Amino acid sequence: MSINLENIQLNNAQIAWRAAQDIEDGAYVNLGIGFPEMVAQFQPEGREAIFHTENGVLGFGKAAEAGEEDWDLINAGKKAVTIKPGTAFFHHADSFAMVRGGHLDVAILGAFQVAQNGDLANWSTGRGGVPAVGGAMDLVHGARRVAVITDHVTKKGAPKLVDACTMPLTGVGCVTRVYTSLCVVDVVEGRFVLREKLAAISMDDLQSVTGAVLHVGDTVKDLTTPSL
Amino acid sequence: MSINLENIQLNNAQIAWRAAQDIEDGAYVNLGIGFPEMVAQFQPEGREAIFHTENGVLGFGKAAEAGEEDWDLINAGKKAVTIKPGTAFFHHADSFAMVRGGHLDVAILGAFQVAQNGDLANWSTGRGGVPAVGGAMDLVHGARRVAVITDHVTKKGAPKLVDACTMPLTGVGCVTRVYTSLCVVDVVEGRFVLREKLAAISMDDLQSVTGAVLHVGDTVKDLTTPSL
Amino acid sequence: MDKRSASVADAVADIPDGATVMIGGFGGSGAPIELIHALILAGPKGLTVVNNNAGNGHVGLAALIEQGQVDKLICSFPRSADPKAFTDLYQAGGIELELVPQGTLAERIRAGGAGIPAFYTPTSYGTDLAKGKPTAEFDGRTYVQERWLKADYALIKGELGDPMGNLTYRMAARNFNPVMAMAATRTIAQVSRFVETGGIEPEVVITPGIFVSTVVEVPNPQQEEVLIRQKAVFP
Amino acid sequence: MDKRSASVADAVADIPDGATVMIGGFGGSGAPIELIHALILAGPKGLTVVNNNAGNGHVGLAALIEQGQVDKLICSFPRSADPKAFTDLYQAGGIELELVPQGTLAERIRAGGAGIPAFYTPTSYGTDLAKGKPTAEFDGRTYVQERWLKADYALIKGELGDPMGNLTYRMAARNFNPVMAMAATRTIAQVSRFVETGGIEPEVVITPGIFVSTVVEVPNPQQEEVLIRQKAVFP
Repeated sequence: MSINLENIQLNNAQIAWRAAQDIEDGAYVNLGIGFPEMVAQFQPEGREAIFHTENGVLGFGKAAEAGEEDWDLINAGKKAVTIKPGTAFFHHADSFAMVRGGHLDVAILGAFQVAQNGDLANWSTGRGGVPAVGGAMDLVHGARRVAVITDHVTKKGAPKLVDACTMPLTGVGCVTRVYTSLCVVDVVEGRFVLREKLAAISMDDLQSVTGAVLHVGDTVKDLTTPSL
Repeated sequence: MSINLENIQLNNAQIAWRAAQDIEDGAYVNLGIGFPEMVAQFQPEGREAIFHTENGVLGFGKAAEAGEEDWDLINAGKKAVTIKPGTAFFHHADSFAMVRGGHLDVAILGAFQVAQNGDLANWSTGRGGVPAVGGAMDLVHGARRVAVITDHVTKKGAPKLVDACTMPLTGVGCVTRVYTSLCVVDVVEGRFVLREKLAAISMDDLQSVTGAVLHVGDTVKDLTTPSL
Repeated sequence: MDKRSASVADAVADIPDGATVMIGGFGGSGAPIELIHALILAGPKGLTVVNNNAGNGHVGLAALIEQGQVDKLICSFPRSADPKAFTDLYQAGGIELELVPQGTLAERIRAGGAGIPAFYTPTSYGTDLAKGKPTAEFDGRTYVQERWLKADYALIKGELGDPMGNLTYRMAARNFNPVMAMAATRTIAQVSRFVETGGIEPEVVITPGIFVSTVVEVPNPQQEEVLIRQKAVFP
Repeated sequence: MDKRSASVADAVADIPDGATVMIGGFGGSGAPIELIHALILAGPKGLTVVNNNAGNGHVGLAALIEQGQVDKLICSFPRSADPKAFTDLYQAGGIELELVPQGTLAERIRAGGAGIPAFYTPTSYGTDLAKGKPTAEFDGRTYVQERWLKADYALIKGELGDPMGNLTYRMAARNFNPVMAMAATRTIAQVSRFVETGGIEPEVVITPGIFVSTVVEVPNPQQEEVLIRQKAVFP
């Protein structure tokens, strides 16, 4: 790799911010545990998203303050949350009926790898240890839009956008959009189509850190975010 | 038929009374619409049965008094009922989860025909008109005991306990006990086993109005009921 | 977020010819009479209707059928005190009937809402209603495969409704309403009373708002059973 | 009818070696800690446990595993802050793991309770977790066939319980508890407060008593999450 991404790439907060800009007013949204939870912090002013969590809460509020936690009121990441007017509780089968039944507008997940046909690998490194899947395999078939937020390459510099996943799959052909630390890419008919990229990186350099062909859409916008 | 059943056979109230005697304390019970609903009137003193109705009520009380009906609180026969302490409401899918999931102890249904292997025909005469099935096909696979209450023969004198049903089936091999106007019969391994009969009818006469062989169990008790 | 609609007429205005419409209720209990009557006035034709019954008298679903708006009915029990509207049309070959056991109907609707394309049930095995359906054996017993049921619209009746679409139901009027809300692309709920967001305790919500598109307030709703006893005719 | 039991010890006393036991909760939320601890003291071995997780720290399910009472775990997410009890045993080959996607786990349990022996789901299609499972195509999309999941016992945690076994739950502590109540031959519920029959409004009942065998009152129940932060160890 000839370029130093460190100096130009977005940080996690900026990736999350960018993903949050696409969540429309009134959307029902599930954020995967860990990094994707950060998206909730960047909900644009004047838009209301209703957040769903697998363990049976719809329309929950902010994270609970330290010392104020009620451990009967947690999200799928086992973090204490709060209720707000309009919150509803329901059991696990009803919760995944919402997911599997296609009632969510957006799910935002992390990824180890995303393939150009929309295959996602995000649950198992395939390297042994104790496997754990949680709700990831359900979520990828649940929402109308399944978005991924991720660094563009691994810590070792390997591309996370690939021709075909080499790690164990979470779902087949499920991802519709990827927000990386360098660009925004849609999955369209088995191809990655570039929608936005940082101005600081050239097309050639971006392609060089991507494991599959990046097709160029009608226009490629500059990917811009605030400093976060 | 050499005998006149009119003079000896039980009336509907007496058949219902007899069926009610077998409902154990604490049993969850579904009574089919029409004649079987009468069983609830004869619940033995000191025993509590919890009645289920397909449209989403468990533990309902007596029929509503005329003029006091609330038509949002009905049973599967569309008759107004009442609540009592401990009543629960739930939706139709949960209601049939109770049925199909084997959570009921007893279902009591009417019949056109019952075959010696436990096949039941009670939903369609097969003669055209508008077909209607309701919850009968679910109930016959739902309860641990599926009992039938019925006149022993049709109005025209044809046996209702038969070798094999000739009318459209409601369920296969589902009936466990039949209470008729003349006797009580269990279905055991593809055979009718007689448990009780009216003292006023001989074995031969009973067999002559029955369309399948009545096997005699260890003992055949007298079928006795109060005057009702 | 505000899913409230000003009138039942507005709420049903975009239901097109040929739509599949689930209608909640069991007999008159939980039947959204005002929404059905608004649908009659709106006038779409060629509807497929999913309901447990086939209507009664000359109001509600019976009236919708009587107006010739329904091409096909999917139900478990098309019998009632006065099912004349349906029976006459059915016997004249003017309406298609898909008869489904009641528990299978409820489960097919729930499956539609829950993203389960097919399931196996013991119900109807060995009967005429299982003809042509795949069967499979599990643990030595044979079961019938049934498909999910979905709709373009659901018309349902709740008790309380808030702007987010959270709903409660009154007593046994709950019946098919919550599962139909899950299975339709657009669910339109009439409620007896609007409450503000937060006016329904989170533990008491029966239908979370995610399943509801539109809520319209109909205070003191009519009861089909009462209308029928009054020999009411609509329109 | 009175399903109340005097103590958690009495409530779990007849659970035998080799039983399949569903345990409610999602992490510490809704986990019936006192019932699990009573089960540890009762001592049955060779259990198959169904839970979303594999326990955390040295209390509750983690302690049950640590005591060597669990031969097999059916769960979706055997990871936690401190999953040492399970991880050590698993890596030593001392416990069997059946990993199930969370929504499939919930649906399999509900299917067990609802008498649905098998169903199709899009979840896990094309992944390692679908290996060996039948698939079928519906409307041009391929789905995986999953089987129901039942248990001999369910240990669950409610908020209010009445003598008939009607239950409510507290906030997100509901999670797997109501579906597990449906899927077990015997369901044992600890509740934070007994109320008299009729003390729960019929519309507010979440688990109707038909799904519950035994109710035991545990006022001020312990919270697994709090115990773990206190580094509690049981027994």
